[in-house]
Amino acid sequence: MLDKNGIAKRIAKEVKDGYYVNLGIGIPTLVANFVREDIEVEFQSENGVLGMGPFPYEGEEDPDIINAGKQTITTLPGASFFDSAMSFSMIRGKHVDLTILGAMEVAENGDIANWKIPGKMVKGMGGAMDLVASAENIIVAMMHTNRAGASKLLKRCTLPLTGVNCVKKIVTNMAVLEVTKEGFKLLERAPGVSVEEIKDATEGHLIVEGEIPEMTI
Amino acid sequence: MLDKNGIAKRIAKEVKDGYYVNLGIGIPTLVANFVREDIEVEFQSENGVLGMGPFPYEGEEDPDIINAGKQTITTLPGASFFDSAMSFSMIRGKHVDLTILGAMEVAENGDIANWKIPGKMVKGMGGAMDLVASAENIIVAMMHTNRAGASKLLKRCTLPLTGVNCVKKIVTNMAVLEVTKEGFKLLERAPGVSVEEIKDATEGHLIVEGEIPEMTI
Amino acid sequence: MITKKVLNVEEALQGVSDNMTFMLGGFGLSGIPEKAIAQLVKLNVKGLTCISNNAGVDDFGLGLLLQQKQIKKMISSYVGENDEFERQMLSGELEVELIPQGTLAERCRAAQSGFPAFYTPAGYGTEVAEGKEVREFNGKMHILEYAFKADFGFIKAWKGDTAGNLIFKGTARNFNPNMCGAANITVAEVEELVPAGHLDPNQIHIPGIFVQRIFEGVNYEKRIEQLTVRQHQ
Amino acid sequence: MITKKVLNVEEALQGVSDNMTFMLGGFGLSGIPEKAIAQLVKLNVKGLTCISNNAGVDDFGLGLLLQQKQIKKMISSYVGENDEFERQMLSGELEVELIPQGTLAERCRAAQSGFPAFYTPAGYGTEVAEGKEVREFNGKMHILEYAFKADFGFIKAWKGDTAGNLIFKGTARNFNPNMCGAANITVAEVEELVPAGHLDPNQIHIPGIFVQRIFEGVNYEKRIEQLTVRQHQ
Repeated sequence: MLDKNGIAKRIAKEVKDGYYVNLGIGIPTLVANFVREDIEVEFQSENGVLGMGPFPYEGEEDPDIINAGKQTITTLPGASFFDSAMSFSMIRGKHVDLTILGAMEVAENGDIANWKIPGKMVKGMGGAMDLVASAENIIVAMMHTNRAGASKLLKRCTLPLTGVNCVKKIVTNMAVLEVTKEGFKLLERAPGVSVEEIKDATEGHLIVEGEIPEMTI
Repeated sequence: MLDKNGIAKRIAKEVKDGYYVNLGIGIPTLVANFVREDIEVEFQSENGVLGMGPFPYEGEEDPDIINAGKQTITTLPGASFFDSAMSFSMIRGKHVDLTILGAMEVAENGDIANWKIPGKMVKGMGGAMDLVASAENIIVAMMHTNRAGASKLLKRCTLPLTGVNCVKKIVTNMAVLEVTKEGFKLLERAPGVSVEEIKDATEGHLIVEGEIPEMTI
Repeated sequence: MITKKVLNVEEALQGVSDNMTFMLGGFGLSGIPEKAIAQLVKLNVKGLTCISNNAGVDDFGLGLLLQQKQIKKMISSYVGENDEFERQMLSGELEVELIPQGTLAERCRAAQSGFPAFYTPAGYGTEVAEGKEVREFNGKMHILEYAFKADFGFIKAWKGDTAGNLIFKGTARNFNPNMCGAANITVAEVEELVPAGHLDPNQIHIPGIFVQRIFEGVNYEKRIEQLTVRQHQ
Repeated sequence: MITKKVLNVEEALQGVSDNMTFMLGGFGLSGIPEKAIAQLVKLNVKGLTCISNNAGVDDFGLGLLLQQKQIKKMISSYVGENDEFERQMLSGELEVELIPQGTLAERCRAAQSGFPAFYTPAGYGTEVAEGKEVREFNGKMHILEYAFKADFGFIKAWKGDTAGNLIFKGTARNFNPNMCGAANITVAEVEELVPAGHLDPNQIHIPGIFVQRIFEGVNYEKRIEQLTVRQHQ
């Protein structure tokens, strides 16, 4: 079973040389810490920066340089700033190669719900709906089940949707899964997790073909 | 009867303090020479400059600084450069206050034809269709009749249109006319030109109400 | 050169009245029109509709207007770092329309650029698409979204000149350029206002034609919402 | 940092072949991708569709491709400062699609930004609107225009860095920024190529994400089409 850092580490392996990547808040943010150092990757934040670097040293923070999580950041050589319309031109125009975001629920057809729980205070979708509607490659980082133990990989989402038929891959604390036309295809097991356990934790249709390797991180 | 400079001079009186103005090629270009010096006006050229100045001194021309007529120009303090999409945002978004352009024909309903003569080499509409479709205030600078003496102010245009119902005012060598729902309303006569002569030179419906003053330039 | 300079925030906000619709630049608390917001608090205009990506925090940004119950409706992509906002929203005092961030930006740009409407894939199949026209292009579903209409746009830039030309800094740029010229009257406040001719015409982000009034603000607070730092090793 | 630098124009144009569609920046002869055009002449690829505001003059710009009869179709807003163009057009050898200049710019920007189509008032009621969808918004008629699709975009910028970031100069900017990222592969040529980090991130006109290949050209001719000067008094 993986912890949050483990999920981020596994997702980092999906980040390829030359990728422009947009990271959502939560576990996705951690992915930046684990990307191989011998490849070139640039992080885009939808509030208007490409080429994000690490947090600033204390005292060097600039209120005019933040990420979409409103955190103070730095930029790396080759960075650029731009307006919101251009930022979403990058996203909608499929110039960003990979989007990694969290989810409350994912359905076996690739639908995702991650912005609203009816009856609770709704903060909004931010850029998530634009990201999931446009990105060619969307990886969801999430826990396989909720705190009550119920599956978050469903036949159909029960919460209001963020986007339809869009999720390509899911990395959970238990498994790596690909979203196919037939359902969730199990690709890898987390260390120490059995296929049976993954089956039990997956409400949506799970496809298990042949031997399922344990993931290496 | 006015010459081209006279037409430009008369149109210059329509340019008000604080106006952003787009000038077409031909007579409209001359208007810049006659705008009152005590008012502030900025000239936009659709290839991407606001705040155009006079031609450069010999030897100071810059191939990277031209107007939409491809002429070398200078810029004035407060000028800016921008891309073509933003340039037409200014035009389509009605931020440019006044467009002055030439025409082959204008119809009594405000239609204009100025880009194509069937059977002849067609160079294209350039930015004219965007300008006439969007501008709130369009003044046409033209000769009242063609070389054969036929009227260019028609019931309906015979040439392919550049835009429909868009011309607000026309200044010719013979008269100033407003385009109204009822037709061409005669506002002013050129020096030495009679109402009768204007009637004869106008094929479209001409509205003459009361005494028509001679224009002052 | 056409002059856009006004003397102060009071002059800049002349004509503002109850029940108007405003656009306000900023992302979180970065690049917000601090001075215009302070003046709106002072004027205490009510029944406002505010188009702004976020709604500030309790004691800064649009939160200040919320405290005085000046806002009738918020149009945003992400809100609620703000207790008073939450209280008013849950009690039904405050109307909230949540829209995707890219749609928000483009509805501003469409208004600026004279496009009445556009098709975007964002929100298709979600409640955002409810009641909206849906259309397929290239095998993908899109929804039709409309240009915003607003009375005033309040913009915060870094530098500006008396011709209204603007330069933004860092991510404080965000929605500000897209809102210029998108409302009937665009009011820009800048940290440094210079005479026309002092900015490089090549490096202007927003030409003055999109700005009606410009003034220099002093003592910007520029509050940081999420201070994140790393330690020297 | 992702590197976009290629060694030379030969490498930059790898993959170019017959019957492709290209976008080429420039207004008149200002801001045209001189080096890419010269290489296209050398490669002598045929059957090209070129999206470019103008078509050059007889012995410069796209006129050089016309001399070799490499162009099958031109999509432009204004053409014909060019005898060979006129000859080929009138003889029917060359297909020409004339479209309004603002529509040309926005069809590029739509492709860059992932918008499939947009409504514009330009051309309504004219032959440009023939066969196109017409729709009324706010009492005004608009026509539906579609995003361009192209194989290569050839861009000329002033300065660039190895990350592909671009800065343009004066009115040589024109269509160039709008065409970046609008074709499958965007090739930028610059007068000065600097290492990443040497350009101010705040002053970049086009971020490198929109550019796939960048190289430095030498000895730009930058011909003036209409030299107009005034005399010292």
